[in-house]
Amino acid sequence: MEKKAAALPSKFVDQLVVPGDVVLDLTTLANSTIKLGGGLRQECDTITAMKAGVLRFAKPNKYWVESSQKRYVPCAEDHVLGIVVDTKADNFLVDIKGPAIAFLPVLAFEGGTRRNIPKFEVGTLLYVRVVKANTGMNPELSCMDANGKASGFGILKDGYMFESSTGLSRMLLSSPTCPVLEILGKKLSFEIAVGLNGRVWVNGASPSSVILVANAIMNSETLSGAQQRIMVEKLLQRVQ
Amino acid sequence: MEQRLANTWRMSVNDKKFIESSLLSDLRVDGRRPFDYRKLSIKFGREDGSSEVQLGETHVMGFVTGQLVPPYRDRPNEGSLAIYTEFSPMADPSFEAGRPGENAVELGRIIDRGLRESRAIDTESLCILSGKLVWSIRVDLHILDNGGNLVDAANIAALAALLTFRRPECTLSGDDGQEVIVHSAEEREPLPLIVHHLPVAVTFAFFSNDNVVVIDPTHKEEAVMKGRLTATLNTNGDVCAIQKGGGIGVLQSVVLQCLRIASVKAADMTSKIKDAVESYNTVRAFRKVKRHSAPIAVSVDGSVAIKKQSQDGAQKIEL
Amino acid sequence: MRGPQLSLNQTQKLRLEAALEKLESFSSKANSVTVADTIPVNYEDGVLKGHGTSEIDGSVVATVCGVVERVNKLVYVRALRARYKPEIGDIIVGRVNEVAPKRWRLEINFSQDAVLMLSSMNLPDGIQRRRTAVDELNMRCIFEEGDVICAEVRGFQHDGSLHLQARSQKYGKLERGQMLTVPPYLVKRRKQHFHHLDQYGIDLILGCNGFIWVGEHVNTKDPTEEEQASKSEQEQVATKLNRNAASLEEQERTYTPLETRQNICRMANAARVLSTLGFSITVELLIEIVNLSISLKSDIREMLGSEFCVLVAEVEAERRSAKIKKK
Amino acid sequence: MEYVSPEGLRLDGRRPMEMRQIRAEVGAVSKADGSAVFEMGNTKVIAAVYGPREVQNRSQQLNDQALVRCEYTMSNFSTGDRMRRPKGDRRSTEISLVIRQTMEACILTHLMPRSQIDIFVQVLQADGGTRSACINAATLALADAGIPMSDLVTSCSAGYLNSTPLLDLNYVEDSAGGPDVTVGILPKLDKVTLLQMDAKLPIDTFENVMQLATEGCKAIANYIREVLQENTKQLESRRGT
Repeated sequence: MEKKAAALPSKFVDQLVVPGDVVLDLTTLANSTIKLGGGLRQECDTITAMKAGVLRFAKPNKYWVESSQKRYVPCAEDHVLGIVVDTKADNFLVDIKGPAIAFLPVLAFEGGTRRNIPKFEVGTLLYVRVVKANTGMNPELSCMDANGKASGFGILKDGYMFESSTGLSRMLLSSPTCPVLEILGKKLSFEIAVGLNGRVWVNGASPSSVILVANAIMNSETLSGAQQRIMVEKLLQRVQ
Repeated sequence: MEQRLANTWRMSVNDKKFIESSLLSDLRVDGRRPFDYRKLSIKFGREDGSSEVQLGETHVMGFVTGQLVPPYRDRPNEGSLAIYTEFSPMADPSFEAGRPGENAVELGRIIDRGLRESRAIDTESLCILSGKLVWSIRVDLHILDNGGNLVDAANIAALAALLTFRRPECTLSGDDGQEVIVHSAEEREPLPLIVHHLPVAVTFAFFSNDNVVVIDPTHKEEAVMKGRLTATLNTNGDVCAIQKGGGIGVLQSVVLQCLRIASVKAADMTSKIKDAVESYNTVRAFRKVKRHSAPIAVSVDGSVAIKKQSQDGAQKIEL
Repeated sequence: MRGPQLSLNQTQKLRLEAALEKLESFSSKANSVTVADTIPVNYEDGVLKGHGTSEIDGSVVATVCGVVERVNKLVYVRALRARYKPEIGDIIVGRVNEVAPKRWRLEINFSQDAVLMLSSMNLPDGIQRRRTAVDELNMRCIFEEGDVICAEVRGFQHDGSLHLQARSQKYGKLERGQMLTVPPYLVKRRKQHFHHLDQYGIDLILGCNGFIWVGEHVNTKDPTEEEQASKSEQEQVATKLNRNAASLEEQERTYTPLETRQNICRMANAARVLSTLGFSITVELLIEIVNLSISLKSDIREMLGSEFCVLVAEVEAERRSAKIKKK
Repeated sequence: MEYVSPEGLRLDGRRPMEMRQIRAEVGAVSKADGSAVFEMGNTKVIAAVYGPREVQNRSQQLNDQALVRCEYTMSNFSTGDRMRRPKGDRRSTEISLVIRQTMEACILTHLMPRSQIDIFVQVLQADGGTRSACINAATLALADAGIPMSDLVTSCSAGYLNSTPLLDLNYVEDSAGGPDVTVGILPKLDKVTLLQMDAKLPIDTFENVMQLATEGCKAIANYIREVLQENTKQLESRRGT
C-alpha cells in the first residue's frame, strides 16, 4: 500500500477519527510515498478511516488508526495470551480472542520433538507469539522467540487472568512504564504478563495482592496518569 | 465445530483455581466479601410499569402490561399474573435466539413461584366482572447483559415494575350492572396494583469446598460454582420460595444459615426498592399532564363482546 | 424385585420359585453391596481401592451395586448389570456403525464406539503391506455399515478411545447366522471364546461384551477362502458390485441347509433362555440345554415358553446341587 | 377446608407424619440399560436409563466427563382430566432440568468421558409428589444400569396445612394452596442437594417442615437400599459361579 504523497503530515494526526473521515487528500500531495496501517483505506484519491480511534503518524510516512477494542485482530510478532481449547495430532487449538482459532504446532517449543510433546489440558493458559497472521488462514503461534529459545513463552501456572481491551494492553506495555504499574510495583511484588490481545495475567504471593493489582489495572483504563496514582493509593490504603 | 470453539466464552484453568483458592480465605476476585451484593441501581422508564435494574454488570429490564380477559374457569373472581422471560443472544453468546432455553424457563419459574404462589399481588382486586372480565397482568423480563446472578436482578426488576404499574380504573354501569367503562388516565387517576408484600430473591453459590458460600455470584463465579440456592423472602421473615435445583449437596444447617442471611439481605433490598419507587412517584406527580378523551362504554353480553372489550382494554393501556 | 418377564401359571410359578430358592441357598455368602455402602477393610495391611470404590471421610465406599472382591490389598466391586468394561485381549463381537477415514466405528455395548483401524486388520488378500489410498476407498468392500464382525480388544489410545484389532483369520466378518445380545456379566472370560460345535455344524462365539454369534460353521482353511485370497482386488470389487445378481453357483455356495438353520436357532434360543433366567452362559450349559430340548422333542419356538424356562431352572438347580455334593 | 381432623387424621386416613405406601421394582424396561418403577401411594412413575453410550450429537461431547440428559414427561392419562399436553411446556422443562442437575451431582461423570447418559422419566399416575417419585425412580434406574455414583439421591416432600406439618402430600393436599417443600438428599453424606418450595412460610416453621421431609427421604433411602441389595443378591446367586 504505497502511494505518492507529500511529506506533510495530515492535520488529523493525533486526533480522533471516525469511519468515513477523509484523512488525506492525495491530489493535494506532491510526489511522496506513504504507508498505510490498520484502520485506513484508499478510496480513489483519498485516504479514509474505517475504524474509530486516534490517527497516528510515524516518521517518515506511516499512518495508522489506533483504537481500543475487545476483540483482537492477529498480527505477526504480537505477544498474546491464549487459552488451549482442544488438542489435535499436529496442533493445539488456542483461543486468542481473534476471529478464528489459532494453531500452535505441537513442535513449536524449545527443543520440541515428536517425543516430548507437552500435555496441555483444555483451559491451559499460554503466553505465545503470533508467527503468521494471514487473512483466510488460521493464525499460527509459537512458544519460541525468533532464535528458537523459550525466553519466557509457554504455560502460565496459577495466578489470575482477566480480559480487558487492546488499548489497555498497549497502555500497560508502553514505555515509560504507566503510572499504575509503577506505583503498584513499588508497593507490592507481583508477576504480570500482558498480551496484546487484551488479556492480562497477574500472579503474586497472596491472593489479596493479586486481586488488588487486577482491580487496579481494570479501573485504570479510562483514567489519566494523575487519576491512576490517586486510585491506586486509595486502594492500597484500604487494604492496609 | 471449529466455529463453535471460536465463539464460546471459556475460562482458563488458572482462573478456576484462583477463584476457588482465594475464596478459601474469604476473598472474591472483584474485591467483595462473601456476603456483599454488587452495586444496585434501579431506574424507571417514562411510562408506568417499566424498570431497568443494574446489578454490577448484570442488566435487566422489566415491563408490566395489563389486559382485560375472561378469567380462568376454575378461578372466576381472580385476575392473573404471568411472567415471561427473554434471554437475548445480545446478553451472552451462550443464549440462543428463539425458544426459551432451560435456564430462561427456570428463571421464569423461580420468579413466578416467588411472586404468584406467595400471593404477593392481590389478584382478587383485579376482577372487574365475576366470571367475565378480569385484568391479566403480564410481566416481561428482558435480560440485556449477563454479568451473573440473573435471578436476583430479574426479580428486583419485576418488583420495581409491578410497584410502578398503574391500570386504568374501571367502573360498572348500565341497568344490569354489566356494562364496563374503562376510564382513561385523564379522566380518572389510574390505580396501582395492590401489593401485599415484596418477595426478594437472594442467590447463594456453593463451591466444591464445603464451607465456602457466597452471595450474588458474578458470571465468572457462576462458571466455577457447583451449586446454587435461591431463597425468596419478604421483610416479615416469611420464606416465599426456595430453589436449589440439584448440584452439590450442602448440610441442612448451611441451608438454614443461608435463609437467615437472606432475610437480612431481603430487608436491605426491600428498602432500596421502596426508596427508588418513592422517588419515581414524586417525579411522576410533577410530570402530570392533562389530556382529553372520552370514556368508552362497552356492554358485555356474550363471549364475542368480551373479546372485543379485552382488545379495547389492551389498546387503552398501550396509549 | 426383578422377575424374569414370563407369564407363568400357578404351578410353574411355584416350581420356578423353588428352583431359584435352591439356587440362592447354594450361593456362597456373597458380599454384595449397594451404592454408598461402606466396605469393611483392614487398614493396617494397606488398601488399594479398585473399580467401583471411592473414599468418603476415610472409609472405603462402593459406588456401584455389585459384589466385593479382594485380591491381596486390592479391594474392588464387581458390578453385575452394567455396560461392557473392555480388557485388553478380550474377544468381542460388534456391529459396524460408521465407516470413517481409515477406520470403522463399532457398537460393542461400551460407553463409546470402538475403533477398528484399517491398519490393524489383515487385508483380504492376506499380504502384509502398507495400506494405500485404494485400500481406503475399498473399505466398504471389507465391512460396511450394519455388518457384524468379530475382533480383539487392542487397548486404549491416549485420547481415551478404544481400539480393536483383527489380525487373524478367525476374526472378521460374520455371516450366515444370528447375533443376540445378553447382559455382559453373564459371559465369563475364558481361554476359548470360539467354539466349533461339530455335532450341529455351527460356530458359536461368546463375545466378552455380551454379543453372542451363532452361525453356520465356516472353515477358516476353506478352499473358497484360498480361492478368494488369490483373487485380485479388482475382482473383489466386481464381485461386490454383482452381489445382487449373484449366480446360481454363488447361491449354492452360500446355501445353508435347513438342519443347520434349525440348529442355529436352537442354540440361539438356548442362550436367550439362560439370559432371561440370568444364568451365566457357557458353552457346556448351552449344549446341555440344546440336548435337553432335542431329547424332549420340543419345538424350537417352545424353548422360549414358560414351561421350558422353568424346566431349565430346575435342571440347573439340580446340576449345581450335584456339583456341590461332589465336592 | 379441614385437612387434618381433630383426631389427627388426614383426608386419606394417614397420620401427619405418615408416608404413603412405597413400592419399587427394578428392571421394568428390558431394552434399557437400567430401569425402575417407583410408586408412592397412587403416584406411579417409570424411569429408564440408557448409557453410558456414544454421544449422539458430537458437538455436545465433553472431553472430561459424561454428558447427562434427562427428559421428564407426564402421560396424558396420568391425571383426572385427560388432556393432551404440549411437549416441552415450562413446567416439564424445569423438572427435567432439576432432575438432571440432581442426578448429575451424584453420578461420577468424570469416570465416563466422551459418553452420554440419558435418563427418561415418565409419570404414569399423578397423585402429588411426582417430582420426588421421579427422582427416586431415576436413582434406582441409574443404580440398576451400574453407573458409578457417589451416593444415592432420594427425595420426599412435605407441606404445612391447618398448622400441622404433613409428610408426603397427595394431590388434594398439594392443591390446597399451602406450602409444598420438596427435598432431595444424599443420605450417606446427609446433605441436601435438591430443595424446592413455594407459598409462604415463616423461617422457623420452614425448618420443621424441611426436617420432616428429610426424615421421609431417609426412610425412602432405606427402602431403596433394601431393594437394590436384594436385587444384587438375586442376580449374583442366579448367575452362579
